[in-house]
Amino acid sequence: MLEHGVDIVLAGSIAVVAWRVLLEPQLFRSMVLFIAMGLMLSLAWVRLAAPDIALAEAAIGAGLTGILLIRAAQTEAAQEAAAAAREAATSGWRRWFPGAGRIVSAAAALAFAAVLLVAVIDLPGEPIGLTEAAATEMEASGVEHPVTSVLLNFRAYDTWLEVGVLLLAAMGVLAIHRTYNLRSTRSEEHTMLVLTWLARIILPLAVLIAGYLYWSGTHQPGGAFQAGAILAAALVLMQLAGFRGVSGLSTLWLGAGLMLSFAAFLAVGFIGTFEGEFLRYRHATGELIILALELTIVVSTAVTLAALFAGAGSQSGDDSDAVRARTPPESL
Amino acid sequence: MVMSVFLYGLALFLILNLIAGLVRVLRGPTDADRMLAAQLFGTTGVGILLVLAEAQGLAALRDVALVFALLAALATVAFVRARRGPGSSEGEAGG
Amino acid sequence: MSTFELYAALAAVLFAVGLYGFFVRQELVRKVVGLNIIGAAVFLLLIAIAYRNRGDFADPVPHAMVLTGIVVAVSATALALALARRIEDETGTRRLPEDEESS
Amino acid sequence: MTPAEVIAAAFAVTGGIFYLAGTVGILRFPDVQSRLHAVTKADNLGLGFLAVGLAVLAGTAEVAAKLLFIWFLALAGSATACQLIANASVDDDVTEREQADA
Repeated sequence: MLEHGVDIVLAGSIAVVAWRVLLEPQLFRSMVLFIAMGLMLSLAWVRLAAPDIALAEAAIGAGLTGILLIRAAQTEAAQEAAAAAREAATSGWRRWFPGAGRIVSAAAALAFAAVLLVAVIDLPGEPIGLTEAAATEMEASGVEHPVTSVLLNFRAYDTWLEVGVLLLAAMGVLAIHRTYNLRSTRSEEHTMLVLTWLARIILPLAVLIAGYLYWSGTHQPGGAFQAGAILAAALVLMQLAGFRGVSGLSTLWLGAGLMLSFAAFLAVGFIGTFEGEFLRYRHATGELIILALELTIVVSTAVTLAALFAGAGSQSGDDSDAVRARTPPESL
Repeated sequence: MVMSVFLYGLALFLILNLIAGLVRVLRGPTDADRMLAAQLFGTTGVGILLVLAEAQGLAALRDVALVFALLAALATVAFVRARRGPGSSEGEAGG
Repeated sequence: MSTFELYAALAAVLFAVGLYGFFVRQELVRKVVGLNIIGAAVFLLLIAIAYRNRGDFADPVPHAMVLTGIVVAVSATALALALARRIEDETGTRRLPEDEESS
Repeated sequence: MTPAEVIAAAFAVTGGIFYLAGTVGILRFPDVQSRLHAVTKADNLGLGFLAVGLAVLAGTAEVAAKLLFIWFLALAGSATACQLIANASVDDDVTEREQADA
């Protein structure tokens, strides 16, 4: 009974918060609400018996996405009022049909939602998922946790391409910055003692917890991506605390970190072709291969996400200099 | 049985606390207030996860709480570091 | 209303909200947030279906897909924000040129 | 209910009360500096009591150690975050005064 109450309150508040996130006139407020929504979503994953997803949401949704958005919101705070005013003003065809764009957009959005609902209602009565298949095949995968066996064995293809997407995103950010490494990105000049303290505590603990999640991923929720995301968050914290972090890496090491996992999947895949199929390893050495691949995923995810953050968060030079000049020295 | 009802009740109570905290995000008045509310969500979220771990019998949820507790401060750190110097909240005191 | 139906309905609502925001808001950062909400809706639907199809454990295939999706979503978000920042630096606006002309 | 469960429930309820106090604090206190107390004191104590209660309920040393570790992490994070927010809000105040003088 109360169990259901938890679900209803959670679902209702997520919907309301999402609405406010999008319609909030002030960007910063909207971003904090978005972070709150991420937290509520991870509670929803918990209620839907998906601890793996909750872990990923905790590390990525609450950690990295929040940081990215907070940065984006703040650097633009000054232009906020002007932008809001311009958004309200209408011209062109919008002057003749006030609100027409909104009505069309709302209609389209509702139509999509309706189609989605119809599809859900139309689902066959009997569950037709792959739970059974995964359960019977898991023995052969080399690991005892179903999600890991899907991720790194049955559908390793998907995971390989995902790692490829990460690599592409990192290349994109580097291209946008017209650079081969992140050494030109802004590093925090004056250090804050508390922050140094926090970084010194969190870095070793993050390594410990990431190692734990990596290792336990073979038999319980956890795994390489979550571990990598936690390490990435720790690297970002280092950067924020004034250490060099990932932007201290040379082009060679950055590139190696970014490409490691993609290359490892490729290599394992080709070795697999000698046994008949690309990326197929359903035999005794499965666990070893999976652990090795996961280790490369940890490294590549950590480096890539931290690099994406450093790249996306950096400001155009003269602007940040002005900010620094105005910031008073810390009194601790 | 009694314990299960108690735990779900506690989880619901904590979720309502979290929702009440959202009011502070909307009201502000300064960005620091909003960030403070976000910090509150972190602590409350960890509590909810721990209670649900017990209620649903899912030990893995404690790991989720662990990760949340580890990374809860990061958004705040980013906030303090990215501020456009002092006075970033001017013009919205009525929030 | 079962747990599955509740969260599937929430997914539909989130999808509509995200899509509407994506259409209506002109600032690029807002569009990125709208896309993130649409993504969350899709993830929610997949996980709800996995929950419906559970046996001894929830269907691991949607779980793996969503896990992949979350990581892809964050990297896409970072790339999009970097692009938005670059557009702002080059043109001095946080919208797309065509939106800028019409408003 | 077994005696252990009663003790656990008592701790958990105490934790819940502290959480409630924290929420009331953040909603009702007049400015940032006083609202900081709601987060740093009330909520962290709430989490502490909750953790002790749940540790009693779980009854194993492993779980208890993990819960205490989580509490320690939350304390470290929230103490740092609140100090940073406090600094930021002091900066805001200084600017306001400067603007008033000018």
